[in-house]
Amino acid sequence: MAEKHDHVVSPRLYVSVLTALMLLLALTLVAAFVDLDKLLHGGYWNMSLAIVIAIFKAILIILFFMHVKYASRVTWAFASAAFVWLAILLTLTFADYGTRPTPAESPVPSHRLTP
Amino acid sequence: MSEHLVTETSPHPVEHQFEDRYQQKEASTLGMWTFLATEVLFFGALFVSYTLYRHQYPDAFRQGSLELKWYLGGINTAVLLLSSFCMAMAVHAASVGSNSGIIRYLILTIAVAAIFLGIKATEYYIEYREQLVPALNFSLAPPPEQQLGALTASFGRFDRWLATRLHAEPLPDGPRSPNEKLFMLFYFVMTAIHATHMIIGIAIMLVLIWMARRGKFSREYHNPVECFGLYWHFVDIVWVFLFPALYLLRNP
Amino acid sequence: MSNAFRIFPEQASRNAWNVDALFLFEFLVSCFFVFLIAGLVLYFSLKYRRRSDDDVPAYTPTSTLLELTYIFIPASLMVIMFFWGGWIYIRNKRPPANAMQINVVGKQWMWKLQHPEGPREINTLHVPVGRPIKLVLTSQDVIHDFGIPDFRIKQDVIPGIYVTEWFEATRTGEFHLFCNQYCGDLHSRMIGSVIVMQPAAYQSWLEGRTADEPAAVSGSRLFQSYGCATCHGQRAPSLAGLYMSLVKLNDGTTTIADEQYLRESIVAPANKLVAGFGPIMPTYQGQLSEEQIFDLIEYIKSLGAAMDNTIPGASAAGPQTRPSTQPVNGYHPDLLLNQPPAREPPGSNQSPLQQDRRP
Amino acid sequence: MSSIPYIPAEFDPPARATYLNAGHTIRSWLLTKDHKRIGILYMVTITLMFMVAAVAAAMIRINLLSPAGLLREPTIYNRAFTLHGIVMVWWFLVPSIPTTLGNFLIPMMIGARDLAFPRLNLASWYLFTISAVMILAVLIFGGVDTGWTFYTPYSSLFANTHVTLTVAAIFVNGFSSIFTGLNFIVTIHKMRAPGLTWFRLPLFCWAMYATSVIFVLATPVLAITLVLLAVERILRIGIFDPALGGDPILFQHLFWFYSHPVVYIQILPTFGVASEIITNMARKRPFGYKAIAFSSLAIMLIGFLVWGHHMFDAGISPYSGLVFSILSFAVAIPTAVKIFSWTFTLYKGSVALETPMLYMVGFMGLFTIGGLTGVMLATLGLDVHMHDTYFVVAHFHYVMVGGAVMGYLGGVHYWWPKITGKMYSEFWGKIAAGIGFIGFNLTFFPQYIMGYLGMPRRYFAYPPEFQVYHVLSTAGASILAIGYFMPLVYLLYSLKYGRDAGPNPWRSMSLEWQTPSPPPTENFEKTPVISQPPYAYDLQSPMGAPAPVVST
Ligand code: HEA
Ligand code: HEA
Ligand code: HEC
Ligand code: CUA
Ligand SMILES: [Cu+2]
Repeated sequence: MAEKHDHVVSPRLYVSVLTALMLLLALTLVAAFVDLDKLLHGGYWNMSLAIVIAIFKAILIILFFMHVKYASRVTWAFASAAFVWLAILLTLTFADYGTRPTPAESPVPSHRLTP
Repeated sequence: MSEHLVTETSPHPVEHQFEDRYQQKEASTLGMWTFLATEVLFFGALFVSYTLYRHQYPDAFRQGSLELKWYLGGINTAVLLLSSFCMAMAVHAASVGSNSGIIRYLILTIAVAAIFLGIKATEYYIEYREQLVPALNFSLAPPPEQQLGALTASFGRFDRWLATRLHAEPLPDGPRSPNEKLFMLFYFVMTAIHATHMIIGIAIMLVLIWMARRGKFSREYHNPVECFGLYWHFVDIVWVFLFPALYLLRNP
Repeated sequence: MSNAFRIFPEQASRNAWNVDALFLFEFLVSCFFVFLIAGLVLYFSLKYRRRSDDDVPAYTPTSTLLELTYIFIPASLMVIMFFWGGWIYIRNKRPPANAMQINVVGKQWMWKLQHPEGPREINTLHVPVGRPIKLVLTSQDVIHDFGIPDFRIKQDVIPGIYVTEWFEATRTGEFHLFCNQYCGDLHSRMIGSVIVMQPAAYQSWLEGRTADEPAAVSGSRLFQSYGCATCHGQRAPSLAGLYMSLVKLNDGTTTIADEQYLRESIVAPANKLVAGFGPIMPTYQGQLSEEQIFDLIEYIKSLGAAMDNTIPGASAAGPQTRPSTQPVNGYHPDLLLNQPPAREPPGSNQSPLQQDRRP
Repeated sequence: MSSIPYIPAEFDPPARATYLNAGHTIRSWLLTKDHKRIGILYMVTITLMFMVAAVAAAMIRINLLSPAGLLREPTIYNRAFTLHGIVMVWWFLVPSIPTTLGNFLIPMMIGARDLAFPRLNLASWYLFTISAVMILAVLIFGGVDTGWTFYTPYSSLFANTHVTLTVAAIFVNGFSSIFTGLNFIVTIHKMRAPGLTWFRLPLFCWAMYATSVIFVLATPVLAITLVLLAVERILRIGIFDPALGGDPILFQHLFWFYSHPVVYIQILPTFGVASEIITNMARKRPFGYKAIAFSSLAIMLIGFLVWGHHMFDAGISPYSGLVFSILSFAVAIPTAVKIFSWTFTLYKGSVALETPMLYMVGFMGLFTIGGLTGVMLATLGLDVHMHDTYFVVAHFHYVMVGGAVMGYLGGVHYWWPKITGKMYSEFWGKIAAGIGFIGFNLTFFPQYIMGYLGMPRRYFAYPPEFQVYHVLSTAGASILAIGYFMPLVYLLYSLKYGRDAGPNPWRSMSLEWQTPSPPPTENFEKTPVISQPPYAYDLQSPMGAPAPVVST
């Protein structure tokens, strides 16, 4: 089970990761000042893009700075488990808020509710 | 009982419950990851609440976001990414067994982290002057410019200048919306908890530096540096999400 | 409500029978499994009891078939329970259209109930038998819970939100009304009774309560005294025909002007601005009690309610769609044009109750 | 002849070094890093905390003898049940099995010398003790009256009791839990003896593993929720306060995201104990080892998806109500697998009805009742009627007291000889188990009836027609109190006067018994090497060797 060697990552890789992170940061800033929602005629484009970039940054940090790329399966499992659980919390909470009959749709007479 | 860390003379200090240093190392790494998993949910619950309210009060949250100095947040993101890099280098130094490298890079990390905290403190100060701190002085009417003090006022002017240069939406005049308070509350709670993590991190780094100076670490034994590195990178990741969530809500 | 010893509650509403039937079903299922497991455990431990300290039983292989059996049988029973229970639950969430509405405000530690015809009661609720009653509930302070065990209904009452609950009593008498959510020192004193009467008796009870003016009338007085009238009709949208109409909002969405929306418009007007208007309406948060807000809402309702035909989008949408995301095509033309609307004669000559009951 | 391990007591060398005689000073206990001693420290602490909460239970029961309430004021009653719930949950039942038996047994069951992080383990106990002192301070300053659920906005803006300090205590307590869970996870992953594959792990370790995952992943959410609550309370601004745009139901979501999984923290360890005791007392391999092992994980996982069943009446969307309901039903399936597996483990076994086994028989029956009523509560239409009535109170006491506490007591009896080296009196043990069983049912069964009749929870006074049931319940509690008091006496008595138990009085196959009782500080003289599946009572071992599981 125990891998009997230590993995050493070269500093060159760290420099390139840092560069990539900085570029992504720049991209985040640029994206924030372009109204994508207007450009693409839809909601949430800006927000989604910002989140996606943040996820990319996080993945870079996790894989290289935190050495998960070279780590055992157990580490992979633990690193992802936390996010899976966060997704549970998020999904089921919003499953409630997202399907609430509008602030109070409840007072609407029921003949309006049943098609 | 040979419970304690074996003294410096011993090249491979292994605590008595472990069979060998690999087991020890894997255990501490896994322990750190488990701890980070709890941290993910710790911050995660905050993000969930934040997202909910942001969804409920999009306008107020956007206005609140416009009150923040996004460029300071941006600089801070860069600073923090840099500190993460320094930390990675410190771990690298540890893995090649260089105590002096550990010390050098940890000091660098601390310095960069201090810059981050300094900028953060400046931001807090500006927000205080702008009467944005809930429970302390949040007011629906932004204070007039002459009451702001030189620093805050010049940041305000810079803001407007930048907004025109970038053709970005400036902070609207007129009263703040009541739910902006909720935004500011989240902003302060989240950034303060994040900053607390950094301060704890700096304290631990000081201990690590002290240990490195006593030559505790070697190519074979440097778990503490490595595990701390994980923690520090995690704190960085949190900020990577905080920054766009709090500072960049520019579009409806 | 009788103080006699019972082991099973009275069935005093339509819903009670539904709930009890399901309860009985699950009770029998539970009995079966409890006796099965207890029986097997006792039987095995006596039959195979250890006779000598050196006994070593032989290995018995695991039977996958048996395992599947005790997965499959409970699972299928629970599927039945799920659909049955879900049906009752959803049914409980949907008051019939012809229900009589009563507004309820919970506060530490009393219930204030308001009949549309006027009578206001504290901790006692008079209702006619055989008629669906819809309660619109809110709380002035903390979370309470309005529960009537003999009707098998219960609903948390949440500050800042209107929730509903409905029942149809099938039997006259007096029944317990409990606050079921812990709400502070006198939580256990936040109790009362529901008095179910024959319709005729109810009518005469109503008539004996002339001292209370109808909510809409109090509301109209508040409308004057709080200065609503100074804006509404001139600088602000007219409120006639607003109730249950689709309102177009500043941010481009639409919403149904239900009770919740009206309440929000009064206590937090800035949250949802009517299209074409600025945030000039002051908030009345903290200045009006929840009952006064109910009065104002009853008044606004008495100014006429929009009916189905004005909301083409809504009826087709089905229950799951949030109206605010629906295409905008049914809102009040008056509001869109931002002009004083051509009023239909205000409902002052009609009783608000009749308004409410319009098919 | 006999294939099962058996070492007569007299073979035990008398002047052996054990973890107990490794030091007699107070310091040697308070600074110990030995998982066994820390387990004992915990046992003492949680027993004291149980007594605090039990006195509160006695106050509750005495008050409810009369419809008007016998305590002077409702405020006293409200503080009593709040304290009872809070202390029972966070200072007794959540830590009960994990920190005592778990601490003691996990390293021994996996053939390790200690947990992975002994210092962290000690730190957990200190955090726990500090938090216990904090909650006792709350009690001394005048208590707290929010109910153990802290629903906002009552707890944040209305209650004028010591909510903030309580919340701080739970926060500290939470970190103690997190560290314990972390320690167990790492230990089970990394410290297993050679040959001890995952499927040779004792089922207790599987259960503790699942429990630890909950500790680690659920507790932080509670921690941050309580921080937000404290912020709201101290600063008087609303994260959950509707008057300021906040949402009180969000609090409930976050709270139950932790607090539903926490009920499985309470019951999973008992499931683990049951798997050990039942296999040993029947001298059989479990009926479906893998099914039991994986059902622990399944319960843990599904347990995270069902929290909304506490909120069916709270104003959540009916559609998410449906989702939470079906998920709650789903959790009953792995539980059913466990119950039936234990039942069929007894089939053609050699069943000894010793005290631990009596507790397990009681546990299986009572937990099944509690679980099935839980399923009733998970049924949407029924919960609307039964929510926040004594039906719920009865449900959770059946699973927590009839299930988890019985499991804890059974486990303590079963491993008592290992922990102390002494045998308690079987005679008194059986009597106490019987009294406890009778008292328990008399206390809580009437609560089901009055719950369905509509008797609300957390009522200081109540309409007189419920009095009969309350009187029965109080009578039952008095009997139950005896059932709890007796073990305290005869177990302590056995410390001094009990006969030596010998290393393996139950003639178990599992690893922790293959070393002297009480064990030496290092647990095993040599790191054992495992070459057999667990619970292989039926496997013939050469000459009935003392430790067939271990080959070196
Ligand atoms: C140890 C603690 C524990 C455990 C294990 C459980 C187990 C379960 N609980 Fe319980 N519960 C609590 C502790 C616990 N609960 C507490 C403390 C509260 C109150 C909180 C408060 O408000 O203060 C509560 C409240 C509670 C509620 C909310 C009630 C309300 O407030 O309105 C609900 C609703 O769904 C519920 C459901 C369940 C279910 C479905 C299970 C299931 O896991 C049970 C599964 C087990 C079985 C089903 C038995 C074995 C199976 C068989 C024999 C097979 C046959 C089965 C069928 C055919 C169904 N519980
Ligand atoms: C681990 C969990 C645990 C345990 C072990 C217990 C154990 C007991 N509980 Fe507890 N209980 C809870 C967890 C637990 N409870 C929780 C979470 C709540 C919800 C709180 C809330 O609503 O916020 C609750 C609430 C609760 C209520 C409901 C209060 C209300 O809603 O108004 C009642 C009422 O009977 C009760 C009774 C008991 C009894 C009789 C015992 C018995 O098992 C205890 C046995 C001990 C004794 C009886 C005391 C010791 C004996 C003496 C001091 C001698 C004298 C005794 C008498 C004369 C009676 N509990
Ligand atoms: C200062 C002027 C002013 C006063 C006083 C005022 N309002 Fe308004 N009100 C407005 C304006 C402007 C709007 C439209 C913008 C908005 O939605 O806030 C409005 C909107 C509303 C709406 C939503 C109307 C719609 O068409 O959706 C309701 C309901 C309402 N007001 C009720 C009241 C009540 C009740 C009072 C008194 C207690 C009151 N208002 C007092 C200016 C006022
Ligand atoms: Cu109101 Cu309890
Ligand atoms: Cu639950």
